[in-house]
Amino acid sequence: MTDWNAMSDAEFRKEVHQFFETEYPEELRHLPHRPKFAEIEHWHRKLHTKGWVAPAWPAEYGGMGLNAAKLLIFYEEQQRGGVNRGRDMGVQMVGPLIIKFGTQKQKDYWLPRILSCEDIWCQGYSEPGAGSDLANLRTRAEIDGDDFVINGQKIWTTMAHDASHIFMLVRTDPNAPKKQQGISFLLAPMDQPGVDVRTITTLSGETEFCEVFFDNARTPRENLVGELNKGWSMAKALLSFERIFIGSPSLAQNALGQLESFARGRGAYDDPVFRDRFAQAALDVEDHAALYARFADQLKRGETLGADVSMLKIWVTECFQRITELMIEAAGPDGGTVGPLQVGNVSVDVLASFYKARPTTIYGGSNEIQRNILSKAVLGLPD
Amino acid sequence: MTDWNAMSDAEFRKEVHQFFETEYPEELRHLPHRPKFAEIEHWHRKLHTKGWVAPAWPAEYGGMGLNAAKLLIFYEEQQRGGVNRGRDMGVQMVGPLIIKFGTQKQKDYWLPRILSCEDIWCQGYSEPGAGSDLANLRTRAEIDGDDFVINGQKIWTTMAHDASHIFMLVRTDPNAPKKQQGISFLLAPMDQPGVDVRTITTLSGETEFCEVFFDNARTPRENLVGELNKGWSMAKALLSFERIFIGSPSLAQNALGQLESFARGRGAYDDPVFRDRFAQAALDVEDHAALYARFADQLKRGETLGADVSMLKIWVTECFQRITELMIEAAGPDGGTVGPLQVGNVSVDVLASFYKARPTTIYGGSNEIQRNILSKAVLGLPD
Amino acid sequence: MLSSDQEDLRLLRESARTLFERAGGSGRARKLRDASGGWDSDMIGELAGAGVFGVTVPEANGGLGMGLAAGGVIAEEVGRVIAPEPVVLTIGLSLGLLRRLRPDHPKMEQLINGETTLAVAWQERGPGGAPADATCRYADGKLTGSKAWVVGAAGSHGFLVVAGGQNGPVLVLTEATADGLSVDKRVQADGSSLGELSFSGTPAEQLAEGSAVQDALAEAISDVTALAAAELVGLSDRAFEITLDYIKTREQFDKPIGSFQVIQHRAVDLNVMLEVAQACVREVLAQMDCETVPKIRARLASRAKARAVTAAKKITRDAIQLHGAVGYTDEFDIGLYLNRALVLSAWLGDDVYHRRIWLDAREEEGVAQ
Amino acid sequence: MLSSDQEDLRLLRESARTLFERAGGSGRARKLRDASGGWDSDMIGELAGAGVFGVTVPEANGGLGMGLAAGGVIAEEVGRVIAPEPVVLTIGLSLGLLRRLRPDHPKMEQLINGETTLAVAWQERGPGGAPADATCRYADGKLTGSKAWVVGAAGSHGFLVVAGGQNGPVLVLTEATADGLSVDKRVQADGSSLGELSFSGTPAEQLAEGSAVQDALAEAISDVTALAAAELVGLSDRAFEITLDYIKTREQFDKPIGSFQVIQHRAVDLNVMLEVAQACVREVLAQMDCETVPKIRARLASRAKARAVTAAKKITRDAIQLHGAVGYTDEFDIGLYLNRALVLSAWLGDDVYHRRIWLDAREEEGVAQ
Repeated sequence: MTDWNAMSDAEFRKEVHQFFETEYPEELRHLPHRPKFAEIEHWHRKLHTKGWVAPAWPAEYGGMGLNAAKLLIFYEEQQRGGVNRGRDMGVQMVGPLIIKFGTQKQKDYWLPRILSCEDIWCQGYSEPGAGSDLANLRTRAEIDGDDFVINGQKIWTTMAHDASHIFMLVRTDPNAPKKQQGISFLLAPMDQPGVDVRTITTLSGETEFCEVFFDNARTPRENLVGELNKGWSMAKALLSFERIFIGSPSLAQNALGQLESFARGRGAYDDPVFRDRFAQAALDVEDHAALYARFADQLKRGETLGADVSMLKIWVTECFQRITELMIEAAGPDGGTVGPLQVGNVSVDVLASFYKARPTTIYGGSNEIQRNILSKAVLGLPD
Repeated sequence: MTDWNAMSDAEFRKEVHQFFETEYPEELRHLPHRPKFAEIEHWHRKLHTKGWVAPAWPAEYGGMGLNAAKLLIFYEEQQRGGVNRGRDMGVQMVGPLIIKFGTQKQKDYWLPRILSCEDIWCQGYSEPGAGSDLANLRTRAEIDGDDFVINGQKIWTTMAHDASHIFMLVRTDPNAPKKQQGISFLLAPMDQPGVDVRTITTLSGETEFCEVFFDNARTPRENLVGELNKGWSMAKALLSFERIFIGSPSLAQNALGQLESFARGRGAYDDPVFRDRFAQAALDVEDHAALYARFADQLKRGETLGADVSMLKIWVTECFQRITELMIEAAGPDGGTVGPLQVGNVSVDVLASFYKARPTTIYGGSNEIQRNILSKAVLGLPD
Repeated sequence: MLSSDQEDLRLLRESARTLFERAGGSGRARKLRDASGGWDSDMIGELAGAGVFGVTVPEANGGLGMGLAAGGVIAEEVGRVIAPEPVVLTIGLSLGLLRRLRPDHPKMEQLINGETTLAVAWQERGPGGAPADATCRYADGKLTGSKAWVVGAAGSHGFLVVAGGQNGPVLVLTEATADGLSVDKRVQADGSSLGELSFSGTPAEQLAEGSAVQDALAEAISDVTALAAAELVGLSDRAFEITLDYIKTREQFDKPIGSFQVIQHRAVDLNVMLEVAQACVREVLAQMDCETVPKIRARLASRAKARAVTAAKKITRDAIQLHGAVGYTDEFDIGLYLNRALVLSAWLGDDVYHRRIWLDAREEEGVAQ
Repeated sequence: MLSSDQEDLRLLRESARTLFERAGGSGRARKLRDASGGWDSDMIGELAGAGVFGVTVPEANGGLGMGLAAGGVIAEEVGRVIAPEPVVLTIGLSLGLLRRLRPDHPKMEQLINGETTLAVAWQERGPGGAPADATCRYADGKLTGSKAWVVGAAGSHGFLVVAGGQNGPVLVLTEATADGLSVDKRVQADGSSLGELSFSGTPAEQLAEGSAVQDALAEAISDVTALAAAELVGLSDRAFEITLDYIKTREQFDKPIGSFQVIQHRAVDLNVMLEVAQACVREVLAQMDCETVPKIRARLASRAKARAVTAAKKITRDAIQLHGAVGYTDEFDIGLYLNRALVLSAWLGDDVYHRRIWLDAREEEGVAQ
């Protein structure tokens, strides 16, 4: 097995780049939507054969065992190449959870199935009354013999209609004194009569999000991960490494590139007023990348990231939105038109970018919540 | 005595305009600072002879008795002509207070002295611990024989160093259950050993604001205006008509005019990026004026203004700030230079305008407080 | 033309609002979008019955003669319920052209009565795109060439086309079913479509020619631009109401989110922006009714559109954020308002564009503060 | 030149901070402003003793040879205490020119040792104002003409003047006391002054001539621009700290104002702006140390200055608002930071200016995302 961490950063980047460059199917590059598994299955097989499905997992569980520095390079190259992350909830969320908190039996059973995509996972966190205030969740799981019986509703469950399993936070002790207590982590099969999935249509007409209804759905007791009623702190622990990725420059960088080609094609790029606004956006992205690099260096030095990493997400998502708003402006009379707009050799779907940018300031902890966190945890401002 | 209200608006405007145009001393037009009384005394005498010192007071007390429509015209012409408002705290604040809540004896004694400027008034509201939270004031007044004895400190007392009297809110019942209760309205002479005035130097080097210290200062009990411990609601009643003036377009309009001359002289006006920002500012001012006109119409129809009038102040002060920031930009390498900058025939003190705009979002109830008020009183948002 | 008085406008607003609400408010817009993306001919009849289309047409020509200020009232109400019918288009552009050039033409009455709708094809792709540079030609009773960005192309019975004729620009009329006419439709964010028209020897009737066409077009564009601004104001007004209701009721952390100061101040800022936009656009419409110089009317219209677009963009985008995740779904109405704002902002020039021409015009006129 | 390593920079930062704090922090700046508006020659000696002025000068020429990244560390610390001494001016511009053109000249050592200070007169009023268009002439050992916007003119012992010579541009040296030199001082917001220099046959020593002068000037301007950005970052950093402390302690409505969500979020936005600016400027300085192409170095410097000005303007202005009325008084230090930010923003081009030249340069180089 290759010890990737022993390679120089440059060598490793080259290797990753080359693989994505030559092996990734062209027709899947920079996919504008989240694919169903069937659409990317052939790519997944390739990745699986290569052993690259789970870059962050330890090698003993079939991962690449990358350290933070290498992991960042891996993701950077993935994003740069427009390589779809695939149906990676299992790899990103369930795997690390099981590796950290699961029993040996759980590891042996679930981890290989995640790598092979025999199971396709979705994440059941949010509920209609539990968005920013996630701890307010009400979906109940009660022990009944060897099973948990689940009742309630999840929402914003990405791609639940194409998943075989759900990992979810459920309330197992409704009488706990604080709402953060009494929450547990459960794995459950989707393919059963008590589970009903309905897609949600978004503004842009996409149907990636779902509602999932549980009506006496069942899952074996052995599908509890970690201790009963301790799910909240486990969920929070999972998020810590994730937080730098949600603040990564890539979405904004890609949008900026699109804006530039589009504006050049449209002539807006020659207009001084547009140029000033473009320069602002471009510098916002470039300077964000400098801050991102500072946090990435922290990770590379083996330090853990503090709450201040949230500032990356605030900045980059709002910047992303401004960039897509500039696209609309540059489109002039076509600014309300659905679908790709052709300019010269490039075709840019202005409206799709605009829509895509909208929820980024809402999901992953809304920017308002992030500001609350920074205000308390970083600036130490009082209640 | 002329019945001004019987005139047509246009006639009245012409009359007022003409008077200010021909009689107001040129050297006092658009004064960049607040004058001491001595500096404008000759103008005050003229105004007094004309009977125009107190446009809003009823004619029986020596005022012009203008209705709302005429009053707005009067002030508009005053501002347009760059006519200094003079030392008008007596006319604007003390007079209306005494007319509304004072005894006959108080009216007979104080009102003529206000008109003649025999007494020059300053306003003692704010304290170091009572700014946005004015009701938190701590200056005490205790009855001692025929006098009140005053101890405490006022701050931001405009031109206190050139005033003979102060009208102030003081705490007369420290044990009242709510802090808005137990506050009274007192008139007091400044020229006594227990009153100490110190000027405050501002960022721009001006010394218009003062601190006033009271150390067993005295004022006769008959200088209590209205009922004991009822000062808070009286003070609020006084503000209602004032609130449209603090949102008047004039400051921003004047600044915009200066910006335009300056930018034309400097060449910035030919730069498309500057032009876009200038157009934004100019439209912000023009569209604010449309909203101002809507509120003015309400007054003219004899309606009272609601809390929504606060939006004028929020908009226009922030707009004023942006305009002065554009001046700094247009000044380029001279943007940090103190004093007037010459361009062609005009001379614009860019930095003075910039400084002048700073506190407008703070005084008269900070814009944050105004937003709190709008949010509750107009939008009905919950606590 | 004199502006109607405040009381007339108030009554007009009331009746228009009642009419739209009875017809189903914004729910009707959603149904129509989901059905076909078109509009409702019964509704067009009802609107015509209420005198809506002829609101700015002089009484002598069969209208109400109430002026643009009244047209703005209608446009605001259209905006509030995001009605898909071509109300602003008809009042401002189709009738705006016809009443100036051919008040005698039978289509006038049909438009006012709601028996027909006509889209106006006046722009072309390529540099400029102004009528003087028209590459779309009219000769011997036939049209050849193409026109772009035709609003209402999908549902109209015919087109008013500005083309290059033998003696300068012409205004001609062609039927939607005419030979040699093809309409390429591009779907817009709100479900409506923009038409790209191609003519190859399409028969058309000449209605007017010469500089009068250009003048009338410029005037009609000023009108429709200011009315589109009013539609955006109405849209923003309702989008804000919806959002305000939402933040008063949606709870997180056991409190309505509208109790958080940050949310409150943001709502205040949207409210202030809305009030400024409303005051601006209403003032502009009233002034346009009293103003006869075309360039000044154009400048006023630009002022209105610049402000209305700025406000509508800000209000609808912030409204999505204030709704949180549900704002991003198609289930909540707020998204319909966002989408309609996108379309109306792009139509006839956005805020950046209109600020520029406003300042240029102001300078040319020597208007200074 | 290679950038110093992180540990060296950390130690440098620590010692510079200690030096400035021991000398009285921002209180010293206030005292000097109230006294005379000048600077403190003892402090200049102390700074020289710590090697500050020679930080970017190669060791072979008597400096520390630590590169611009180290210069930026010093500049940030200067900014934090708003020290009035011409540190950035000397490191970036005076020594930036001399070390490139005349490393052998005795003034090098005097500048490094703090025995002398030299202001640099390179700009002129009128269109362009670039050295190539200089109307200020040097011939037969004498200067004639005028120079504008000379920073540090009030306290310097002499001037490095870029003028037009007989064989292209020249760099000449003249003493502050030279005959035929008059200095018109314009007071700046922070109490410093900008000089307008007039020469009428003023004797001066030629140091260099030809295109080398222009090249060295361009390079020195890149350096000083980036260092001024670092000074603004240091200034913003401290202005933010002061403000954060204030909102934690100032009470209204029986609570610290920093407990209100609106204030909290505003503080967060300033903090984010600050961190972005700091990351940007530090990255730029390190990159400039590794970059040899002058145009790229100029583009990097513009990026730094654009960001630093944007951040400093926002942070110091919002800081005044967050302080409320006291922020507007001269008694609180925050006003000193506002005033210094005004001066540093205007010097060498503000954010709008640098964004423009940044984008032009990016395009010319063909740098795309």
